[in-house]
Amino acid sequence: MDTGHAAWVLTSASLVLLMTPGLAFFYGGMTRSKSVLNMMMMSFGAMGIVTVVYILWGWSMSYGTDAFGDGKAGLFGNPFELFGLTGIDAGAYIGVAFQLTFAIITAALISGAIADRVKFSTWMVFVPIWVTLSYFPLAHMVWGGGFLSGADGALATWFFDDVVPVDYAGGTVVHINAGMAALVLVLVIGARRGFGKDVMRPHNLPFTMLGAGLLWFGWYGFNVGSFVPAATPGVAGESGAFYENSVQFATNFVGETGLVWVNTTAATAAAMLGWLVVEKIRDGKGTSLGAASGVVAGLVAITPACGSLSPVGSLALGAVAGAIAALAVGLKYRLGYDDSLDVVGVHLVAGLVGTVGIGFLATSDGLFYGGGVGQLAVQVVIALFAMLWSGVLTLVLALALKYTMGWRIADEDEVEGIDFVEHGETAYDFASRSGAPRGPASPLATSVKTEGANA
Amino acid sequence: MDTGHAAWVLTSASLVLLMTPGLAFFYGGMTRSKSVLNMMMMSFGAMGIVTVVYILWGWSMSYGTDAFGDGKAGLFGNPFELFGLTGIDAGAYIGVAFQLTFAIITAALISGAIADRVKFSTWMVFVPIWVTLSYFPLAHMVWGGGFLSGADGALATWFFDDVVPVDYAGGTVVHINAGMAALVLVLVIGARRGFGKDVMRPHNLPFTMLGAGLLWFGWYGFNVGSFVPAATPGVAGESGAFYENSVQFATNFVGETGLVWVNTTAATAAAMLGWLVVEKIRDGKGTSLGAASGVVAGLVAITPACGSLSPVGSLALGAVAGAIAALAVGLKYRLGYDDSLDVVGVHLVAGLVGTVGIGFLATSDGLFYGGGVGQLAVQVVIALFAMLWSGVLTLVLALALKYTMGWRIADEDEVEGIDFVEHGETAYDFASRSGAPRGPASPLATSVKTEGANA
Amino acid sequence: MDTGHAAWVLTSASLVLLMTPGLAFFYGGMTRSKSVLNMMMMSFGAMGIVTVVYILWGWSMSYGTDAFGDGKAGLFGNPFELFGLTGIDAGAYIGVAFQLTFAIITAALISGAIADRVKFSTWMVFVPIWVTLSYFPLAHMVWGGGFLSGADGALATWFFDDVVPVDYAGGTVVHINAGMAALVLVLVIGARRGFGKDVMRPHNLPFTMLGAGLLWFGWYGFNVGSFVPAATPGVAGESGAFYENSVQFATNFVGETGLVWVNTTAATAAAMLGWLVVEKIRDGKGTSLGAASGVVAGLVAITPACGSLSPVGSLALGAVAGAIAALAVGLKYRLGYDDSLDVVGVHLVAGLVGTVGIGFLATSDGLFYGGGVGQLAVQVVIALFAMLWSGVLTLVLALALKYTMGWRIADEDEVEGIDFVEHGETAYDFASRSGAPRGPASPLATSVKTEGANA
Amino acid sequence: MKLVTAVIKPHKWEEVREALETFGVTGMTVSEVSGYGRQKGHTEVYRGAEYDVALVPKIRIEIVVDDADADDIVGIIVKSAQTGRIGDGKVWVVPVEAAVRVRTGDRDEAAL
Amino acid sequence: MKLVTAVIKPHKWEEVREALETFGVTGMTVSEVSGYGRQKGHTEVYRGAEYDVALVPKIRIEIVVDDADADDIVGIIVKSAQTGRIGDGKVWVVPVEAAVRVRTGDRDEAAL
Amino acid sequence: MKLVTAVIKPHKWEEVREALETFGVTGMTVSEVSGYGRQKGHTEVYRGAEYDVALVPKIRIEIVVDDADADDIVGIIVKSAQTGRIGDGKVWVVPVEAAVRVRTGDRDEAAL
Ligand SMILES: Nc1ncnc2c1ncn2[C@@H]1O[C@H](COP(=O)(O)OP(=O)(O)O)[C@@H](O)[C@H]1O
Ligand SMILES: Nc1ncnc2c1ncn2[C@@H]1O[C@H](COP(=O)(O)OP(=O)(O)O)[C@@H](O)[C@H]1O
Ligand SMILES: Nc1ncnc2c1ncn2[C@@H]1O[C@H](COP(=O)(O)OP(=O)(O)O)[C@@H](O)[C@H]1O
Repeated sequence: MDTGHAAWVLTSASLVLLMTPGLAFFYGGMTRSKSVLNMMMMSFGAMGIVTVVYILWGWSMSYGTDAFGDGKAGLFGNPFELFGLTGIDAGAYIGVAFQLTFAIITAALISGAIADRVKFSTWMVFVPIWVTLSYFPLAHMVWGGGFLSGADGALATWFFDDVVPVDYAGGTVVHINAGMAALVLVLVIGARRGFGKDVMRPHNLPFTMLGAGLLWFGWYGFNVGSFVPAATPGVAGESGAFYENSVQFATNFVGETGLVWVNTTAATAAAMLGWLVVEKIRDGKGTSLGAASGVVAGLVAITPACGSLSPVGSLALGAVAGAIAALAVGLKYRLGYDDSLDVVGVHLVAGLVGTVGIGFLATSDGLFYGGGVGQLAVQVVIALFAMLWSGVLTLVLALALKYTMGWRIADEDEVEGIDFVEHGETAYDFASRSGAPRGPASPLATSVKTEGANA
Repeated sequence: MDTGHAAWVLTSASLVLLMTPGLAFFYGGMTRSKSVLNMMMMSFGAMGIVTVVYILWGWSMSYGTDAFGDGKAGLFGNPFELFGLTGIDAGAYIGVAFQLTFAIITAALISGAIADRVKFSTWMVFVPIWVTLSYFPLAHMVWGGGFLSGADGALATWFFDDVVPVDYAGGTVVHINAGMAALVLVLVIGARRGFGKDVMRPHNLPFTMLGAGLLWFGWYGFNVGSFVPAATPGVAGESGAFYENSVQFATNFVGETGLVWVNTTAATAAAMLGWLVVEKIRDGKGTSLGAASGVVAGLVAITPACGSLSPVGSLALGAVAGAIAALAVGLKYRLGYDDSLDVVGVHLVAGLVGTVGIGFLATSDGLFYGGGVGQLAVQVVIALFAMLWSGVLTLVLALALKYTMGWRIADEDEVEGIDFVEHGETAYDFASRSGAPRGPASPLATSVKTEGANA
Repeated sequence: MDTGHAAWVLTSASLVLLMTPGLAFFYGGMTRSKSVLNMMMMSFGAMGIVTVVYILWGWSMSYGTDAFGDGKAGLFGNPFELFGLTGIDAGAYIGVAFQLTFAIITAALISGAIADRVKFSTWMVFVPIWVTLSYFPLAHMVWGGGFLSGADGALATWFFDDVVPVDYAGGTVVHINAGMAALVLVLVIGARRGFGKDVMRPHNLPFTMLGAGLLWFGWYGFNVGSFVPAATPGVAGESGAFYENSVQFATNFVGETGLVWVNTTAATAAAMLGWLVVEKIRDGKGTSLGAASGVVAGLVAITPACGSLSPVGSLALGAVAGAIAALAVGLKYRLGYDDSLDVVGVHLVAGLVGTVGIGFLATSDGLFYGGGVGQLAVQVVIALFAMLWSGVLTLVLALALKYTMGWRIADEDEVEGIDFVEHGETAYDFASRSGAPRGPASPLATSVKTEGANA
Repeated sequence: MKLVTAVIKPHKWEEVREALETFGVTGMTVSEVSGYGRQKGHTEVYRGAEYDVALVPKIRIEIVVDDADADDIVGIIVKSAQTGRIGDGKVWVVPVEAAVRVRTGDRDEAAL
Repeated sequence: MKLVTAVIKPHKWEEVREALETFGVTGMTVSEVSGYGRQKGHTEVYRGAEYDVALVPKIRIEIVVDDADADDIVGIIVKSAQTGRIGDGKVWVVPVEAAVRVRTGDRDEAAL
Repeated sequence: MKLVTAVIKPHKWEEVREALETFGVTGMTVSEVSGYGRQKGHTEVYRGAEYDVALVPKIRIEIVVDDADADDIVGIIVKSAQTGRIGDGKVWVVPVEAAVRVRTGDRDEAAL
């Protein structure tokens, strides 16, 4: 692997890792102040537990040889082959680094849909099983030369043997997957107490803006870091193969990464504006929550498409994704399901827009660029398959947990606030009020006991 | 382009992109709590709209061939030549990525001067026109081989044909430009209701510290990312030309980027201390707002100079810039103009200190290093020209908008708070007060209606 | 130096620089709202003053030739040799960049132990002297080919001439050093007024989570950036030597950095879970403060070990470090010393776990991997020596300052709040309360005077 | 006139407001307060240190009313704020000698 | 003595304070409260969901005064707090049986 | 019954609470308020602009008590809240005509 490329992958892995704390703020700012810590803990918890399982069997299931069959175009890799990363090529560690961050954030994305009401313990059991059942297999199918890749025998080849499905950085594996899982969990777990009646407005919108900013920043690692030297299928560095730092490689690297960076930015900017325009027309005002949401919708939509579009095409895709997502988030009130922080409305919807949009806007063979319907059809097929896979497995798992550990905290605890009930904490203590600067320790809490510490 | 260099430019572009959300927090923390969202939206809005125009005609105006004349040392490039980035060399995308982030933050910098009182719609119209009239031309003149570059026929050559004006990363193009525009807008738009009478103190200083931290971090991309292989004039990668990864290139790259990184840090640290010392002497206490402001003043001052000074010279430049800016921000009360968050006092003043300081401190030909007055004179000339250009064009645009859309929101709306009036939101809802942890949804907001969603 | 490697070092230096603002939030969120600005200023102040002294004599003392003796395996470098970085090889600047960020954060780490009660002026005097007496020498001894390195004549060689002490990224130099200094300061300075009686709970836990997230992100620069081409001892790029971008170098670079990245993540995740499990068992609930603390404990523990362990070994080390630190932080109440934000419990304890843990878990010669006790013994020896060095010098300095400038602010000022007393500021002004959105400027502060500005 | 002051549980605020509106109360002044009483606050744990929170959040309502309405209004509040669990709060009545509407200067009954 | 309680618009606080100071009121206790009355709160929109904010922020001032001064003080507050627009607030007066200055233990008039 | 209202320094809250508890006061309502009086607020400086903060934070305690206990309770508060320095605060007593416990509907003495 070229050292310049390696430096960028190391940077990218770190950027994607930062996205999950960023998500914790994007989501945390939208909850009520009594739930913000729990919301953030769902993200941090995912960082902890997914890392462990990814190292143990996640990499193996994603990029190991197929568990069954002739080892080609399968559903998932053999979890035991590279268990604990033992015996992998040293050159592959950098691929593990990059890929495990994707698994973390995909799981964390789901949490926004079930804010304020879920037992932390159940979440911490759900996450490792879910990534094992739904994420690792889809990663294998799409990026590990599996069933949704371009390998022969793969789904796409059943229809058009010459069309390769495109998912540059995770429209199906990450966003459709997480969005679908979110939808299923909402239906299984049910709405927050008081949903549609009580006011549940964001308690700290600057935090949501901060989260949006960190997500945007980290997303460059997500998309641009997904560059794969044409020479190898699969993920960058996976094979640890080495590329001569030839003029040729450098030119490909510079050209493709530059384009992906610009496209990612173009779609994000356009989606932000798209969302704000819809709000301006519908509600009379463009909101900061709308801008932050539009940013994320744009990033989601461009994720699968960032390598296939032109900058102007990316502007178009983003604008459409932002506008559609802005309309989609309203639906939950009509349909009466409590996708608390709009994971479905943003990630599933924009993920579909992006994945399918490639069929229209791909400069190589998109419908609008004189390509046939082949690419479009293939994109629709993999999107549907991803929804099906994620939906079914999440449903099974969600029901299993519902009837064993149970998902919901008690109603009165939900009113009291999940932060205290599940974590024994309160997010804020602004000792004395605004404008009264000589803040004493808040007089409203008393008598510290430290037996706890001695236990 | 060398892949190591490319990896750093990709990182740098992402870092500079992060600076604008960082700025949103630096500024947002300084506003009153009823204005923080609007302040942040001015930054996020710039990220949206500038990205779109930059892709459409910004790059073409900045780095295309001159619109008029013999195509040498002109005022701006032909906006239609590379409209929509069509037909640019693939190797140039990475340059587009890096440069568009500069255009975004330059526009966003202005917003701090007119906090709390401007119609969001007017701002969103001002920004794209302003970058077109003032930013793209100055970028072309300084970095695009235009009128303020070292090209023959350029302004500098009228005086000293052997002296090349120096603006490593944007002292003139970014800071003097934004600072001057801020000054003009303040004069045209007028002061906040209650300026100089009501208390308008920062509502969230930790946010301002966060912003300063993110700006400092991102600024490494801004300055160190501006490295240009000696071989080519213009911006890194602009031409997409490829550099052999020779010992020679590597040595230049490592040596120059290392020095620029150290100089940037040296000036920033010294400016922070310089500002704190002034406060300690004048007010008896060094403040956190002063530290954050000093950080930015130092970063601004070193921006044009980071490639020309020694680390010790950078310490000197920073200390001076921090101290002068600390004194400058007080002037607005004397002069009675409401540069709300001191954009003029920090960016224009420190931008001048840095641009002119090169004439004294440049190790190659600075006055203090035995160089003649040539460099000094040239630096003064380009600084003045940049002020003139920005001042005049901003004035025309500001007045045009004043008499068409209008800039100000209604006085009573300013009292009520621009966040609600312009965006229909409130930044915070700390449900129940500090120290009373069992926060219910705030009892002070009631009855959610969702027709809105169904519209 | 290879350009890919250089790009990564530039990124890493910037990441580590960001860690200190991250620390400001990690600590700032844990203080009471009347102390948050002072806490952050202790970090920002360190960024300012340490940068200045590092450029003047820090680099020279760390990587210059030994001040005394035969220039081998000494205690510290000659401060005047490279004073002001004059006459250093251009290729060395990038090493200065990376290393100075380590000096900054080490000093800043200490501040958490003495929160809420220390004169800012005394802190600003303590920091530059402390880094000069304790940090630069230890950096020289461990990384500068000094007394704790593998050089002949070094301490380790007195016992086992074939065993090289291991401290990949700063277990001894940074964490044991800072943790020990914190312990000494706490004993010299004494507890906060009301310690163990008044409630001193975190005022803004989301800030602490933000800090943990930024620290985790920045730590990739800290650990992975510490990669040193086998060819040279000492810090990457220090010598400015150039490495052919050979297949060999690239393979080493990709393999080692990839492993270090994965190990860092593995230990951090496991430590977070380890801490949460201890809390769950002891207190019945896993807290967000615990998760954030576990993250830091894991990062600290893996710092010296990240290059020597396997990913699975890193999971083990992290889990142990997290659990032990979780138990250690309770001790202060038993022992009755006010290590306010648990710098000792986290950095000293986890730093020891990591440094000594290498002796057990190093895949090359750890006890559990069939190696002898040699490595273990050497690790214990360097850890003890670092504690001794830091402890003694910090004690002398702390006492000197106690009887000259004095450390403590007045008791009543401590009650009133150090932010106002030392900085003349208040962190927050949430104008009107939650749920009452039409926030006017807080009515509780009045009549702005601006003479100050005219002074 | 009388000043009726009620201290209730925060999540009952909505019901109380509606009940009072129905009865015809057109105005009141509300604040967030902390209550100390039989209902105990909870315990939090930070890095192993336990903190007892002695107070619980309450909503405080002040209404200036005609003498005639005082009893009814007290009754309505008690009814609508009741959960039957400890901590439901208190209502008390204090005599008012004068009341003025700032906007108009109207006094007493006319001020309400 | 009397307890004068006033609920006013936040941005009038400064004027009221100055007017009272001029009159010679040396002390008062102030708090931020929420008002419910003819003046309606506004509506916010979050992702298309509209929320009515029923209450509006007010400042509550409490002053214990000599019987003699009560009427003047009420008058001063009404005058200085008036904007003529809905929501200007109320002032009411309650009898006080005793007052003590904590620092000295001085009682009643001497306590003010 | 009487309503005893006390405005004290925040850091004395703990002592006052304990003293009242010892005496047998089982309930009270507490709020964070701002005080204006002889004790002056401090001055802050932001980028060279000085701001006088006119008010200082105080804790406001309300206790409805039996007529009999009123004086003792006032005395206890004064004693436990006293520092002797300016700004210690005030205590005042107002007559209460009725009190009800929301949970049970118990009236007057029984409500406390
Ligand atoms: N004597 C009192 N004076 C003023 N407020 C009181 C008094 N006693 C109780 N309260 C308020 O009433 C609330 C409920 O009282 P509590 O004793 O907890 O339950 P209950 O009223 O159901 O017995 C307390 O939180 C406090 O705010
Ligand atoms: N009956 C009442 N008791 C106590 N406070 C009241 C009462 N009526 C109104 N208020 C207070 O006075 C404020 C202004 O009253 P409102 O009816 O809105 O306007 P106006 O007094 O101008 O008619 C309200 O926000 C509320 O805080
Ligand atoms: N006339 C008053 N009515 C109501 N509260 C008052 C009055 N005078 C003072 N206070 C309250 O008492 C507090 C202390 O009063 P102050 O004059 O500062 O000190 P002292 O009571 O020791 O003379 C003030 O901050 C204010 O909250």
